[in-house]
Amino acid sequence: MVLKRFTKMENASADEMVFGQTKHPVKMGLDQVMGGGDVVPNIKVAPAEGSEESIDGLEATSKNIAFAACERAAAIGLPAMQIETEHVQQQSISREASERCTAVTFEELEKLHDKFGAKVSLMSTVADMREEENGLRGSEFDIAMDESFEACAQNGASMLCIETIGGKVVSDYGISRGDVRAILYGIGVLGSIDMEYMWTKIVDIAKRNNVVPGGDTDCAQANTAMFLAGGLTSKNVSHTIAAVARAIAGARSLVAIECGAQGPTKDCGYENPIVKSIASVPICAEGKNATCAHSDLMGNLAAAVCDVWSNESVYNREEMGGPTPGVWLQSLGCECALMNTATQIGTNKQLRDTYALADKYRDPQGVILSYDNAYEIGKAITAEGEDIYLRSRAAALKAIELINDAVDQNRILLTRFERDTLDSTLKTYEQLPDDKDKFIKTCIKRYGRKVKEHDPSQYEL
Amino acid sequence: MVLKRFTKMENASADEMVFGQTKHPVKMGLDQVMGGGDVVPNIKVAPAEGSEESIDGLEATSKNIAFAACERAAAIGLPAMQIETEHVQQQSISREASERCTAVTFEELEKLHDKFGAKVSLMSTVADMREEENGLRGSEFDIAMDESFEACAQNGASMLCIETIGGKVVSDYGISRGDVRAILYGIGVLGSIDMEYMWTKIVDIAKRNNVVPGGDTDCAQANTAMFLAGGLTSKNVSHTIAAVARAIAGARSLVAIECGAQGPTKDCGYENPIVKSIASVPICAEGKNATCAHSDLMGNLAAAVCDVWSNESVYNREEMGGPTPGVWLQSLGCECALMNTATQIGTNKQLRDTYALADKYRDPQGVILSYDNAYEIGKAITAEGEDIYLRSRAAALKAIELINDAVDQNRILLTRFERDTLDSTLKTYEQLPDDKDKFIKTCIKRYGRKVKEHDPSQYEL
Amino acid sequence: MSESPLAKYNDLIFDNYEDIAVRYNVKIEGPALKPEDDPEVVEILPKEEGVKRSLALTVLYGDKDECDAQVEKALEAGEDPIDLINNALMKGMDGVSALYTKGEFFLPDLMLAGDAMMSGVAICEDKLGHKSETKAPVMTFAVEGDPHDIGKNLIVMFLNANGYGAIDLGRDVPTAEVVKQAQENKPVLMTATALMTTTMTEFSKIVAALQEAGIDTPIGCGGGAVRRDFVEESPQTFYGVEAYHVPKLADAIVDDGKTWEDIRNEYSDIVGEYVAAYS
Amino acid sequence: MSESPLAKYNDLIFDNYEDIAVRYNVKIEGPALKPEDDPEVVEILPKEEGVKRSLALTVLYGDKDECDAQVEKALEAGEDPIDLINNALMKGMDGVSALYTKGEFFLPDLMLAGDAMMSGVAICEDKLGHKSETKAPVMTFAVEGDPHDIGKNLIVMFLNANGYGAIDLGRDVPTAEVVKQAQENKPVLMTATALMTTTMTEFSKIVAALQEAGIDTPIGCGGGAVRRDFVEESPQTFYGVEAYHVPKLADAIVDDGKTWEDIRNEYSDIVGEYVAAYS
Ligand SMILES: [Zn+2]
Ligand SMILES: [Zn+2]
Ligand SMILES: [Zn+2]
Repeated sequence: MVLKRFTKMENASADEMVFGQTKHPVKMGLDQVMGGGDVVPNIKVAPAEGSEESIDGLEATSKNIAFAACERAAAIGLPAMQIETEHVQQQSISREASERCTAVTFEELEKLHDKFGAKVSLMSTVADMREEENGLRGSEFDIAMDESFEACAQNGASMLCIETIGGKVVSDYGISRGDVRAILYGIGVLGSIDMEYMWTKIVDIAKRNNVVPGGDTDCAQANTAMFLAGGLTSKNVSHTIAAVARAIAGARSLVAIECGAQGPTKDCGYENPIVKSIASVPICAEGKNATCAHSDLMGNLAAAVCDVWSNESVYNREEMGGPTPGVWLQSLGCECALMNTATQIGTNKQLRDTYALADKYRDPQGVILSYDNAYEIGKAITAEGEDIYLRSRAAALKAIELINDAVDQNRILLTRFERDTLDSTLKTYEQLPDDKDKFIKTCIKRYGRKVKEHDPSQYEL
Repeated sequence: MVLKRFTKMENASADEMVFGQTKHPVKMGLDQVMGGGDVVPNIKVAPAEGSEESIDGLEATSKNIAFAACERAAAIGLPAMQIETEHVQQQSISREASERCTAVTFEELEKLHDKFGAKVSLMSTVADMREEENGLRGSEFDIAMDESFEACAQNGASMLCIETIGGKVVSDYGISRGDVRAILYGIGVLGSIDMEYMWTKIVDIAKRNNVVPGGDTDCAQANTAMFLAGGLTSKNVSHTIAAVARAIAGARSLVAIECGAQGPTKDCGYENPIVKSIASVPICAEGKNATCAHSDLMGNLAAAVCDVWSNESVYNREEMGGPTPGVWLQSLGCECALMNTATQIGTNKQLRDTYALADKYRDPQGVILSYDNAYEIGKAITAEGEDIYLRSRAAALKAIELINDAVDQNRILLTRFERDTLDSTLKTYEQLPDDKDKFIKTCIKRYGRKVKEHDPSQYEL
Repeated sequence: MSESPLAKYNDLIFDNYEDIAVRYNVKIEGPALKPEDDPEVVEILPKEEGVKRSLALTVLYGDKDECDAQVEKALEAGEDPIDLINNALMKGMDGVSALYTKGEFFLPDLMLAGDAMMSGVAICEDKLGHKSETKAPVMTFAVEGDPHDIGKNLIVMFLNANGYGAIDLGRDVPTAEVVKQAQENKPVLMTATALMTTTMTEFSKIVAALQEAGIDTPIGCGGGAVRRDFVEESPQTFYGVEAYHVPKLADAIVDDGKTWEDIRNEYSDIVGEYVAAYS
Repeated sequence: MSESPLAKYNDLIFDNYEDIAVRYNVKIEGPALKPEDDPEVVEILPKEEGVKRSLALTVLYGDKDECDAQVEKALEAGEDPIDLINNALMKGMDGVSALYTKGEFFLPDLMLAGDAMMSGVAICEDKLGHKSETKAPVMTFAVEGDPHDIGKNLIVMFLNANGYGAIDLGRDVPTAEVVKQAQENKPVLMTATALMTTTMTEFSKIVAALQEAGIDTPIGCGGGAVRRDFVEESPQTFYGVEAYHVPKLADAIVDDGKTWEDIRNEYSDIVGEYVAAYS
């Protein structure tokens, strides 16, 4: 399959980017449109511990979660909502589990729609169970995932998503050692190649079943960097390297769209603003209302140009304020109401800018993900759009430039560790060859040895 | 003691009200100013189950909560934070428990301040353990509370607060039966009288110990109405009556300020915008980031003119994203960052208005608590400022008028139940005497019989 | 009234307020019906015009004064007090319960109807010279240290409305008192309510004290900060989700011999609705 | 580059950005020191100039190639491999651990130093003809169904750096394999990691299988979605909070004979810091 790579920006300027709006809105579910003006809350709750023991258990926990979420949506007057079912392995491995969990969740959404007229949809995310050492292509897991996608699509899923793991074994190695060549190879090259394989299949399944092919996230790689980078006081991964990894992830996650995915992309893809700057598809995002699942330094900034707003994940249990699906849906729904009100009364661009500036200089990651800078990274990517390696490197170099600009203008100070790692990253990337094949060849030699799970043949390399 | 009642507005117009800003900022704790420009997050976590068994247990849970909150504050770069210790009975009943829990919490805050320079303070809220049938004044519990306030003030509390329960036995009766006379008497008259008794004492203790007398909330009464009113789909208390009860609570909770309290008032006082409109003192509020504790219909609106932003309460346990003190502090801190950014870049009034409009017409309670309407209720209160009964009734009548205006202008539709109860409330209130003593006399006769716990002598009636 | 700072947005917001918030309560409201014309209530109330139908209607409308007056008059006219309780007062209350359950009636309707019914029953009992029969005694209390009792008061009202004899111990009730009253009253079910994390720990202490006294009555525990998982750490308990579930749970014990373990396993079935905490 | 829509706010925001966010990491950063000049490291490294100090420095700087070369050269020159391991390579690693603990070194420093040290040790062991002594074997794995192993890899590195023999079973490890390896290797401690709610349930299955096989080795359980309360529902376990705690927990077992119950009770004391989840 020959992809139509993005070589120009769908947005004419950064200012065209704002939450809730895209040039390519997507219809799905029951009366729902994503990226067509309003931001929609996306609630996601982990199956209860023990529920994975049987399909009955998985179905019951799915119903329980959906019921509690729908009940709250009606109680507080949410015009629209989306439930995301993010499969655990036990759901994706079994066609029956995929079918029944999807069906029972959609049934609750349908009731909410039929009784109250709420706009609803179901995002089904199949677990990427593949392991590189046991085969990314054609392995048992790979085939089971295809089946699971089919099962979801035929039982109520409005859209299909995944968090592909291609390149993770190499990028993990690079992230923990600050080896930025491994990061570029793992995310920009291997990740992009694997996405093309997976997304060609997913788009095909979605089309055949008349549901929306959604999107991906670089959860397995750039989020590993972000989570290990942690808070300001953490001493693990450099936050400047995490920022660079994220910029590369922008070039990578775009591949889903190039394969025909329409969005919304997945919430935990913090690179989504870059993808949206290029493709103007709806994106899902998470931030200050996903603290149940993780801590990041971009709680507001992540909302600036989102179209769907998510809590990432939470235990299914009781709070004083009720079951967690309702508790977190309400926080999300409120934030969406704020954004949608802003859109109606024309304060949306001010709100967008306030979101962005609240975090833009809290951390280097915020610098490059602020929508104005994400747009610049998007331009760097499209300028080299045909070459997955060159565009990934261009994204990285642009990110470094943007961080250095912010430092030069005295808007952010870096720690010595951040400063040193950024400088050495720049030096490394500047010295890389301009030829993809040459780069790949060196990397195979280097990481084939250092990373025992890495198998280039899984990427047809 | 003769109080200086408010008979005019400290704010010249509704537009002067905005989050973070007051005419009477309050300094407290270590380098902290409330209502002086920035909004500060206020985190509050319930002592773990079982910790109440011993003072050691209470001290350990206090330290645990404070530690986790301070660690997160540093990790995400919060410039300022407040911890609130809302006592359980076992803390307030024991001078030693009050001392040790306060001291250990403040110690953690002090460390955060000393190591990082964060601005910090500690709000200590003593539990109102009194029961009307066993004596509101001079009873054992009443005396223990005085001791607890002293102990807090002398061991690190930056400010003292309470949620007084005067009048609750009567208002509970009224709320569950839709008896609006009982609501007016319980909140407006009994609540105000009891507050004067308690707050005269608290202000005295605070002054002697050089800490800030904070404020109160009508948690015991108006929140009972709000919680029973519940969501849109609940079928218990009328939401229009809950709105009227809230307006009356504005006249009641003002009494703390009249006694010398300086704010911030307590988070769960949804009547705080009315108090702020009149007195321009800092207020604490809770909404979309307090879904852990309860569900309300004003998640954004509550933020519009707040100065301190709270999560109300949460179990102390682990989420995937870490311990709950950190998880919820982070959500709060993000919202404060959004507001403070808006203040800096001049988008604060737009943000305030967006907050307000997101909920103003979701429910009748939102209609009257939107800061513009809260201001109108404030004016109605100050016009009758000298008389606790007349000003409470004036607040109620203004609230009814405001809801009816919104209905007339087609901005909100009421259910039949809301419509009928609002009409009958108006009729009842219009027919009441204009004389406080006459009203009280009738009420004593009526509710002395119907509410067996009610003891007028506890209010010197 | 001065112009609101929000007025400038008026033209922008009202056409599409449903994109921000939908008042579903208004949206789904059916046509207005007189309560006695509701098809379910028609089946419940005495059909024949006369004193019993009239009395049932005073309960349906929560009119205690009128109810009292009609009961007095009927008794003077020689009506049987037991007949009045069972076939007039209770029928009115059954109608109220039906309307509450389907969302047509609200809490105040229920409370006022309960007040009227209980008052009417008391007058009849005066005449009888003894208490009327109830289905069974059920004991209710808010635990020690907890001054909140509105939830408990709702339970009492639902119990009385459904023919149970509610023995209300009040609020802030010491464990020893619970044991003593349980020994005296032999309830088929107790409900313990708490609002705070640190008062819900009373549940396990109460269970321990009851077990020592050899009392194994099921205890429904619920309230503000109470969680199912915490409640279920103690035997003999189950987690009560809504006040109006209590009579159905009592029925399950009295009519079907269900144990506390059965209730834990079959909660949703017993109360006849899907309950997230128990599914 | 086109002008950012945010540029118009530039004059307004930068003077007081500290009211919005404070970069505490920058704010509290001390003066830069060469790692070998850190007072604590000075005490650890061989003081005398020569092959051992030089080798320790290659580890401190994470320079594996240089480390390999120097080890080869030193062995050729007749240095004792055991002496090189204990008094050069491990000393360098001790310096790295000290700097990491005090926040001067970061994860990559640690990983690269670990790579260098382990490579140097391997060359020495080649010379020796057998494995060098470790403090004790510790087994590590990510549970069945869980493909995430970065946390487990950190643990392996901390263990090796602290003189333990890490037996790394990898990720997605079936329970039967855990039992088999435990029987063969007789570890003093195992660590099981999981990232998801539905894989952390493996912990109890592993415990059951180990108990059936009569193996009572303590198991530290941790990772993404793992909670202490859930872990502690199974005996033989404790909840591991940070990867760098593992060597200290192993020390507590090996040196002080602590049991899994002791570790639950004394976690904060053992790791030498206040840990919210365990206090
Ligand atoms: Zn993810
Ligand atoms: Zn995810
Ligand atoms: Zn409160």
